[in-house]
Amino acid sequence: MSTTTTSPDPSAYERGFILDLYRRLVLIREFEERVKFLFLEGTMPGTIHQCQGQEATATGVCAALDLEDFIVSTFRGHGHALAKGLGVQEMLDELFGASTGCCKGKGGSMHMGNMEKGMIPAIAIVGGGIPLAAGMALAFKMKKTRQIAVCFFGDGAVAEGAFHEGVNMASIWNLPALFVCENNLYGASTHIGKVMKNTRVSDRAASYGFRGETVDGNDVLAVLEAARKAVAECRNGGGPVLLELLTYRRTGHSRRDPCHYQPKDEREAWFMRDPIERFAEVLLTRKDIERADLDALKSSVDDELTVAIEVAQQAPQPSAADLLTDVFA
Amino acid sequence: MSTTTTSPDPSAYERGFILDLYRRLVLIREFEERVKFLFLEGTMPGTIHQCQGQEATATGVCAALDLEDFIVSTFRGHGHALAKGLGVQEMLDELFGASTGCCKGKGGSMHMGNMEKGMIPAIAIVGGGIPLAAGMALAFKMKKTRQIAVCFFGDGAVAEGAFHEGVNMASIWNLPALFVCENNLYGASTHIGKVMKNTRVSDRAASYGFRGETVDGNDVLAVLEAARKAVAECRNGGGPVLLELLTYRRTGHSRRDPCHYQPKDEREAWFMRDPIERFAEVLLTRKDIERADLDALKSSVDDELTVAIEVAQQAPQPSAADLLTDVFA
Amino acid sequence: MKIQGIAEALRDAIAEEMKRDETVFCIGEDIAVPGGWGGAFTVTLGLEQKFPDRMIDTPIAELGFFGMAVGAAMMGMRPIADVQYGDFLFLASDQIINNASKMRYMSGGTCKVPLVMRAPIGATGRGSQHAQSMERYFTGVPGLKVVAVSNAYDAKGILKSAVRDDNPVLIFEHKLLYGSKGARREPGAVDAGSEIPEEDYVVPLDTAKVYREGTDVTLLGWLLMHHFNLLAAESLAGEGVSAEVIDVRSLSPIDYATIGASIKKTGRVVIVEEGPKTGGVSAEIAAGIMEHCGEFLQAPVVRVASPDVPVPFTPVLENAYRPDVPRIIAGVRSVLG
Amino acid sequence: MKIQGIAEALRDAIAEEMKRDETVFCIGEDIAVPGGWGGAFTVTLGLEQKFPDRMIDTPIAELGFFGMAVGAAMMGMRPIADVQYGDFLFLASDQIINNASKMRYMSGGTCKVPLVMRAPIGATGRGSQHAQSMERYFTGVPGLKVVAVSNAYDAKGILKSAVRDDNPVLIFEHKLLYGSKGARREPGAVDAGSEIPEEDYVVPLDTAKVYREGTDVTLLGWLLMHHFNLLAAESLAGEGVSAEVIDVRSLSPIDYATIGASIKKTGRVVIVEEGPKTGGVSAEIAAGIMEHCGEFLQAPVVRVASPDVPVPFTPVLENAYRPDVPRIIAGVRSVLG
Ligand SMILES: Cc1ncc(C[n+]2csc(CCOP(=O)(O)OP(=O)(O)O)c2C)c(N)n1
Ligand SMILES: Cc1ncc(C[n+]2csc(CCOP(=O)(O)OP(=O)(O)O)c2C)c(N)n1
Ligand SMILES: [Mg+2]
Ligand SMILES: [Mg+2]
Repeated sequence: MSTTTTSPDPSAYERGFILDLYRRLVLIREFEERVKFLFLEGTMPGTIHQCQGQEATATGVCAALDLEDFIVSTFRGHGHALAKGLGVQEMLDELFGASTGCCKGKGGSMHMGNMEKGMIPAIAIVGGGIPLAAGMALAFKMKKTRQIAVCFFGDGAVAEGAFHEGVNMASIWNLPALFVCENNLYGASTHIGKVMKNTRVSDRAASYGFRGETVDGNDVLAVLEAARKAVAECRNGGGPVLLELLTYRRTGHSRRDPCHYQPKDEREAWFMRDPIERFAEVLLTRKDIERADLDALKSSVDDELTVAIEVAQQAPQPSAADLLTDVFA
Repeated sequence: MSTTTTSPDPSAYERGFILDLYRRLVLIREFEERVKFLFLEGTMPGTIHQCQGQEATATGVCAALDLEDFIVSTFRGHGHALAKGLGVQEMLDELFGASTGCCKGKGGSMHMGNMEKGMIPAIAIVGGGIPLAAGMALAFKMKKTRQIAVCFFGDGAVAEGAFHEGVNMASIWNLPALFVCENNLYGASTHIGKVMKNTRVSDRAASYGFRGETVDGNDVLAVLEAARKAVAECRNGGGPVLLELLTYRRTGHSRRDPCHYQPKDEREAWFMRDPIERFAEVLLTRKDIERADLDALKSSVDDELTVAIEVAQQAPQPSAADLLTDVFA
Repeated sequence: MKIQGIAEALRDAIAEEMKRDETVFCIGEDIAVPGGWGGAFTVTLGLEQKFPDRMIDTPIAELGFFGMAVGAAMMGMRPIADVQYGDFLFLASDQIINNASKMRYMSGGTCKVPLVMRAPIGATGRGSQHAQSMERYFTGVPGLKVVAVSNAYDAKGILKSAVRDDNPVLIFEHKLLYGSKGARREPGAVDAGSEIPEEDYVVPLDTAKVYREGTDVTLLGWLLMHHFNLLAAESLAGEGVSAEVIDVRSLSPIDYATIGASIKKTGRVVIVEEGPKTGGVSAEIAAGIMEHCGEFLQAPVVRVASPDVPVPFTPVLENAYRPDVPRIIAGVRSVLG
Repeated sequence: MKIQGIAEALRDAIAEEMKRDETVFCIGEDIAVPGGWGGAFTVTLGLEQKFPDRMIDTPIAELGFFGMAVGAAMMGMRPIADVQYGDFLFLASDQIINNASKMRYMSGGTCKVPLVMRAPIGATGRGSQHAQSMERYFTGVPGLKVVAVSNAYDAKGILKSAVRDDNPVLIFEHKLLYGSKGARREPGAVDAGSEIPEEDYVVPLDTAKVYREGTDVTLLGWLLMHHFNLLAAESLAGEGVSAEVIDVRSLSPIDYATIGASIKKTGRVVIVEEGPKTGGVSAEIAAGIMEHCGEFLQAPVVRVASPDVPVPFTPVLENAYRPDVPRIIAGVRSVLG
């Protein structure tokens, strides 16, 4: 197990690319903030699990993937979906239960996906996506495509048998699977220290015989580079790889959770490490990027979301007949 | 992870005790041989999973336990039962489906147990006994008894989610649980090398934060000493412990399996390491033990089995009414 | 007497049983975290302060901690294992069905498994994997008792009976009936509060209960559907149809004595179930009715249930999925012919 | 034409489908080990020589490899996942029910899961954990097709249909019907061999089949019980009772057209099931009959099943557990009144 410590040099990237990364971080943050508002306001149905504070994990990993690669997400999947290229509109429509949503309103917040964009419906069973991803990677290997399967899951999922069984088989068959553990220190309200003795999740990989690495999950460039390296290994038959991305959830576990179980000092320490603010500072060290550029991106995101929300609120709901469709192929 | 290499000095043990260990090894071997004959002959019903070649694991571990301690066994449980103190008669009666059997004929070969003797009904679901043992240990800890729970399982069980979930909880709560992996190189017909990259099972313990050790499972004294050490740790709040006992199955996985998947040279190498013959040689290095003593033990075992089988074959079968009893307490 | 919701009543029941018997303990995910929620639906909120050593927060490992609860029960403890959503019982079903429920039989009656399991079910805007009705998968499992609590009084009395029972008992609760308040309130929740006696009481694990007497038709249901049946009966009364409403409550075993007595009176039955019709608990009840009191039936038993589809997310479809008062009334009309 | 047993017929069916379609592969425990057994019941014996890259031996990890089969199916492969004993399906049930069966619906019809699963069931002298009938746990699961193969002809044709179907299909097989030979022969085995055509053929996944025509009573069963029904019908004929015998075969969905046509003729039904009566598939069939053709019933449907107990080991009790010809005949007498 190794840890990426030094952050990559921002000047090494093409301006458009790096600004696009920034916009994606902001898009995820603002998307989540709008959704939270709509939810608390009561106009958006269902329940939500959000990823404010974790935007760099999804963004950094998915920036290392091709469209043909597939990701498997969780109940906390909005950021993964946006990072993999799902549209703001199809997602908001889904959240409002509209028939124009990416899952026709049948999936909802916990099951976002779009097969065309390389994301199967997210799995809300903790750990349940890990064997799926291993199986997807098995299919890619058998079909000799160069695709890889990426599975996002949390620190809490590591205790599930599905993790153990899934990563072991990915390892013994050298499958092109990238396992991404977003370690935000908590499984729901339970601190990681209560549920495992060695809380360095990436250490687990070695016991199954493959490579694990722990990365600062709030440094989008560090995540990107670690992901690029892991993706290359997977494509060349060197998979699987386990990436542990250290991050923190700035918002409730779900719905109206006030997070009283997160110690104040811990929260504050992590708020100082906000992935977006940190990346903004990094970007501003470049001659060719001004604060104004970032502000412009922010407002373009705001405008995009404002329009999309208005459209989504008017989007058509399924008709009762749709209840019985899409059960069998 | 450490490995016990040097075998303990046989002269360090009391003669009666060490001869009793030998008799137990022989009892298990001969019990299994008789059962195999009865089964092939067609007079014994059901299916059987036997442990010829693995007698030292059950014998060595159980010799380190108290009557109050509990073991959890598997489909391959005859040796564990005999080692923990179940009687030859109650076991043979059970195998013949008699109402006088340890489970009244309702359990059979795969579910032998006797609560008075510290053995719950064996679990035939691979890995299924591991969470049970962890829970039994949790009960002992909560009740502040000094008992420990010992779980026998095979190398094949290590891939099951139940192993992962069970040992992790035993570890985070420091439970008095001794996990004994009888590594006989095969899960049914599948070689361990096909199902895990690092085949040193005891290494797994470290990733959960507790101690693991690999021991020569065909050296009964080495097993005994490793078990005594582990048991002491568990009783003193230093649990759990994972013992990997390296051994080999001299007989089929079940029923009439001819073991064609076991390479000839591998079989022969292990046959040279037969736990009973090796222990006999060790014993004969003592001044106070003669070949004749061992022969006497062997024939006393033979006589005991001969009588018990005759009794078992005449033992009463349950009546149809018994079908409906023992469902609820 | 005090009025309580199901969550509160369960909380008190657990606390009282833990106080009464030192071998009772709770095990589950997020059930006892300071600053947490007391489980997914607040049932165990604050109990960790009263019983710091007997409220055990687990990793997310349902197979493992249900198996541990079985093992602890076999060694003389009385665990109450809590799953956050019934849908996750599949992960633990090997331990529940292959181990807990068969253990006594396999042992020839020499061991027992005094285990209580609690699981919330019901479609509540969360999508397919946090919504299904799980009763069907456990009704009739030999060696397992299955109950469903529709109101606070039963919840408290049944939980106490379950804790004192020497066998595995699986209790189903409904997310819309907890009476969770404030931030935890569920949209579409129905009031299932009851007057709770001050003194200790139990409710048996094997009886159905008549909540409304009637003569024309018997309405059978449990959990949320029982409440809808009461509403349907009320409006049917307006049309001059007298419906008897029974909370089946005990799903395994099923109380055919109480159900039969009602059918003897009415001759007609509608069974209402949340969850796909095919293979539901209603199927067993319908078949059992034919066997136990088929001679009293004046019309074939009618089942009103959800269609054979997974639970959809969007509210318009979820509401169409869940049987409601109009569909229950339509079922009654059809059985009245 | 050649005569084959179920194990051989399944083996040929798998080999032919793997030859026809490169995306078909097998995954399971001990299915392809040289010198091994071709799975617990020899079905895949030797296939690893024909298809070295598409016969995948797994670790003992049912949740994991069933989940992998689901994931592979979603990416365009057509896995055939094999569990050694049906009892172990509980370990994989989360992947089967929460993932495989719901995936298409959750996705709004945008993905598919062409997955075949095979599971042997039946009480065969192995004790409680290698014996139970698992059909009841999967019948009616939305998004899942469930079939049971009672003879070699159906086994081959149904497996082929399952492989070519774009949905998850769970096939139940019976340990006493495989026709396994020599060392693998099962005590108490029943001959389920058939004449197998040389040419490719399929059997639909949604139809029951009449195997014996009759006019007085309809006997419904599947797997081993169907064979017992045929024996019972034979001896009933001796008593002048004409029994129609139907292999239900398709358990989800159930073919009420075929069943209804028979009941219209006979007016009386006995459903025979191996496994506990309460909550069995027979319950659904009985309830469904009332709904689909209740008007033709001249007597309440009779269920002949096992008692509500786990499967005992000892042969005397196991034989008492399993419905047999005398009990089937008794059931017929009772329905004839
Ligand atoms: C099998 C299962 N058990 C429990 C839950 C309830 N649950 C939903 S999210 C969650 C915590 C997950 O923690 P983690 O994996 O760290 O992901 P995070 O919430 O931190 O993103 C729990 C317990 C579930 N969805 N699935
Ligand atoms: C959950 C489960 N899967 C599969 C089986 C079938 N099975 C019985 S024994 C066995 C092999 C077990 O290997 P191992 O754990 O090494 O024990 P050993 O047979 O070597 O003693 C298998 C696959 C089972 N009993 N339970
Ligand atoms: Mg987390
Ligand atoms: Mg082994």
